[in-house]
Amino acid sequence: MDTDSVYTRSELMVAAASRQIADGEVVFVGMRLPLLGFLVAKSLRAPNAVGVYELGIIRDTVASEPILTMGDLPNLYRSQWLADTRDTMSLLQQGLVDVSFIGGAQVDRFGNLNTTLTGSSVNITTRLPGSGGACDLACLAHRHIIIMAHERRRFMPRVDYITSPGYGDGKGWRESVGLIRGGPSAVITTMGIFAFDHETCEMVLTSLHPGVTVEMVQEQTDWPVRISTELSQTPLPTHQELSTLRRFDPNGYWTGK
Amino acid sequence: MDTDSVYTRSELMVAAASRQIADGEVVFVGMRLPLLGFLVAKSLRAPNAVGVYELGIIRDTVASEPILTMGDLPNLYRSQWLADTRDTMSLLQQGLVDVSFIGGAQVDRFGNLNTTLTGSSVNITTRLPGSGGACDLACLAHRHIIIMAHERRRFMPRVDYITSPGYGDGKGWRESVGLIRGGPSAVITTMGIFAFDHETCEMVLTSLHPGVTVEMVQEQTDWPVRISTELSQTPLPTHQELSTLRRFDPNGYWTGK
Amino acid sequence: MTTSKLMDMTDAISRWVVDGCSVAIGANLETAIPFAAGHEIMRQEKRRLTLIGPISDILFDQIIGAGCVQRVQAAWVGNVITGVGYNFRRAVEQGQINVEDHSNLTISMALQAGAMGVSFLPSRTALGSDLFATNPGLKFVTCPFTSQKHAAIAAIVPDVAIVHVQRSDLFGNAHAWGNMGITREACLSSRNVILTAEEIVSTEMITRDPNRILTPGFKVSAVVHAPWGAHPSPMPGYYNRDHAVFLDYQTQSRTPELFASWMNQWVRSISSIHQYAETLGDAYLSRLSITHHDYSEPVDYGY
Amino acid sequence: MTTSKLMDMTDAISRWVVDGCSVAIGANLETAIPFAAGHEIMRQEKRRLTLIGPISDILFDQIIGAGCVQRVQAAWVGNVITGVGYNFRRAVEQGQINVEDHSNLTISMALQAGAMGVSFLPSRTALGSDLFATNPGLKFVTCPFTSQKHAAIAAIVPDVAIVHVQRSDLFGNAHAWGNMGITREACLSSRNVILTAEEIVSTEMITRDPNRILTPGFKVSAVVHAPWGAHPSPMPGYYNRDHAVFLDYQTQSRTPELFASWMNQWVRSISSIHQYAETLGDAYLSRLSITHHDYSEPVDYGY
Repeated sequence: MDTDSVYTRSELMVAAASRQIADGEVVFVGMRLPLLGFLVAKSLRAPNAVGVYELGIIRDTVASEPILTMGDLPNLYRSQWLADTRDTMSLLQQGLVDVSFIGGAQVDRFGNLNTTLTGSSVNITTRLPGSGGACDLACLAHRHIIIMAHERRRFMPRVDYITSPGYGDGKGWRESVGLIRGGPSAVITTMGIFAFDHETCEMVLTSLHPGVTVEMVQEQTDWPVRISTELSQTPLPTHQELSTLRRFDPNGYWTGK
Repeated sequence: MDTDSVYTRSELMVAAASRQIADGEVVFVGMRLPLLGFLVAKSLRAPNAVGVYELGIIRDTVASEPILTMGDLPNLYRSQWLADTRDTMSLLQQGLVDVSFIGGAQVDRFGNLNTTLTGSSVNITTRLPGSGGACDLACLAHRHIIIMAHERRRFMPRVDYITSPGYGDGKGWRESVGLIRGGPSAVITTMGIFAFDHETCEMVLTSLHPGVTVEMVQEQTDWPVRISTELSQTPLPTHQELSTLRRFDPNGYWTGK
Repeated sequence: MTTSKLMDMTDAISRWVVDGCSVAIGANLETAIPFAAGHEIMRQEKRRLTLIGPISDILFDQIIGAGCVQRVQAAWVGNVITGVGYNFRRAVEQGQINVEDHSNLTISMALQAGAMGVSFLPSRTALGSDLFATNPGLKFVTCPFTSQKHAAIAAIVPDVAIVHVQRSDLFGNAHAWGNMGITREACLSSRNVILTAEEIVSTEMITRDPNRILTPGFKVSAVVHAPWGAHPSPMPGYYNRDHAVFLDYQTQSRTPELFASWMNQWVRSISSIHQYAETLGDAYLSRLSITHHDYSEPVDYGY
Repeated sequence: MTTSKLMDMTDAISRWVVDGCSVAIGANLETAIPFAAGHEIMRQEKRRLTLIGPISDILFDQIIGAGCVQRVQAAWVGNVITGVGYNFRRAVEQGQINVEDHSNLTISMALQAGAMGVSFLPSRTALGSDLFATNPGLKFVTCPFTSQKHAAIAAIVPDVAIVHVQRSDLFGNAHAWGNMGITREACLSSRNVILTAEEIVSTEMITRDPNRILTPGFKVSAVVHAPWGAHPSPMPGYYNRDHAVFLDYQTQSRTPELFASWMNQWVRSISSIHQYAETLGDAYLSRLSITHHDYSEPVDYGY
């Protein structure tokens, strides 16, 4: 594969995220990096993917101009449906969304995500923005992909608050709380990519980004990291992926560092 | 009051119905005679009344041309909102509709209405069209007005099937089944007008149409009719009411007989 | 772009309306009733269908009269101008069809529940009524916050919704306007959607006004070009109601024999909506046309 | 016809937003955020408000920073471009405001329940999450048909919804287009609605397209003419997002002192949206204007 010698970590993550989208899938597109990941996927290998945005937008084409966020007018222009948030959420709840992407401030080894608060709900240390649609995406999409900065204070044994449910405390938990489908299928971090063990529902390191070692990952993860027997290296972003991505983020606002 | 010497019974009923609407009220307008009653009221004495139609139409003006039914295009033209049935039903359920009008095949002394079937639900004698929105209007409007042909087989002690709840079996029944407001406030028949006793929730004859006697009403009513101590005669339709009504029903389709 | 979903009515009905399936049709209550699609269902002699609708137009009565129906989940079946639906009445009284009685609000909520992907929705309607006696999809639920009793309405997920729209592209991106009835929830709840359309237009014309789009194109399984496809019901933007047809139908459906004769003339002897319109003739149809036009003000979706 | 509801922003906010009331605002998530109305709330130093919204724009952060807020019922409070909302964070961490955490789906359902006049709605979201710990408006309910566990979301009925629209007549009949967020349910559930509008137009222009009308005019209490009233958020049909304002706000809100300075300059020193637009200047604003126009195809509502 052709690659550019120079790329940023964010660009690598966006490229990796874009590869999680199969052609023809309905994708619930979140803010920031996932927005770019969808645009890259749609442009390069999933031309029939449909993007659903919680603002009440459905698109089967990419935005006509670079956008910083999903509410920028080029993302409304010639869309396939401008509707209510509840229309998009209904598609999600009904099970018509294949995959979604969410980020977080804290994640644990079962893929539970916290974007609400650190400390506890009665003694808050740091208040974060909250769920937005993330809780809904984690509960209701057929699968969701987590995109995170990989730091020890974020990768903790148990999150302080479950904003977006992963596999709770392990196998069978989702069913037991009433969730009827879904769960995280991958975690794309600044250091590597994780999948989830089908038996234990634990995060398993499957891929390391270039220059990253297992020891470095363990150093930044506050539980004993499980390593896949088929650990590989994350493919570099291709030249085509980088040029596409840079077309959508021309000033490197999201991926410039 | 000026009156035309010649008018039909239906015209009298429509005129009577139109007088039940106060200015500024939100009216859920049903099919047939109520449609005309609303148009007459709106034209003559309730210019600020708003009409809500279950098709998903809200109008604060009268239809631009005569219509046979609420779905005819002049009733959509320049309306105040074209929306979903559930939007109109939501206004109703929320308590924003002051008054509605419904008809029926059978009514009993507590104002329960049947438009579904005669016989019983397991042994049907005659199948009728069903509720449409009538059940909703009877449950959820602040008050509703019943318009009926007055015949003994229709005015029975107990209806075979409650399509549209009145006062059930008397005072307190609506609350006991979970209804949070409403109930019939009047019954306009081909013979007279009834109100409901606040204590017993029974139908009380308050007005006789010209040429009708109490005996004639009792003859066509299959329970002992209660008579108001202030029994009056239904005012004749005024010239203005008749000419307005005939403008909306120029061929007398609804009111010609 | 996906591949075209345009097909003729015969193919669309043949493929997506199978014996025993449930069909939401006539969801606009009085306007835009998909008569052409319904008549094709009758021609293809579908059997054991479940019909789902709110106040349903005489199309329900016709499909029932043709013997296609086993079950009705609806708020009202009859003739919106004259009242009684004679085929419906006969079929129920003779025990040929089962009816689950809804109100306009409960049928709307049943489809809305399906559209939202929940198994029920609560409502304050129907309490105290006998709809609970004839509709197993109605029960009670207590609000966990107020302890108030609500009606619980079970979700309905039709196998197919059939909707007549003003204009669609080849992929099921369509503009619909006028009163919407329960059409949006019918489209969103159903497993498949057949759109019949007055006009087939470019995707560009549709996506220049995405707020007017009926439902996401990816929900649509078939697009059929069917000008006059809602006749005799009114089609906003295209034609007025043909009142005479509704008035005449009262007589034409009064007995099974009269209805058979009507069906022979207007369904069996006709092969398509195009032949139907030819049979009526331009002179006849032109009397139904919009003569007092009134156009919306454009809006700008630019950037 | 009813009497005109047109008034200036000062009167509208003074009359309909009273201390201690609950306000749904910014219901479109990222577009058409009623900044002009929010800044007037700050100028009038309203106190003890409850703010209700989905993903909320920096307007929530600003109103919180001005000390107007006691409680937030929302899915997300921050800066949609840069993330953190510093005033929000400080106010929560210092115990000045209470937050009832919602997701976009639960806040939509809470307002939808209010709009529908039921005391709760069921959903399959949030199960297993800790939203139940910080939101007393979330409980559980069992479906009487399937016995499945659902989240029960309590109805929210705001005292007032404030919505910025493209065009309104004098009576609150308004056209809105673009992504709708949770605006429709906010309007229908709220006891009063304040519309701020880019343009005041004739009733005739509005009623020539009744499908585009936001909410029944009789629900609207006040209409305010507020061109540029959603700046710096994008307004479909009128102007693009002013990204620089969102980027700069990250710094301008980082400390209470910096925020006080920002508020002095952009809220306290300004008397109205008209002065605000003058201050920004035509040359500045013209860079945000729509340059690539794209107009909808008209539709016919005639007969």
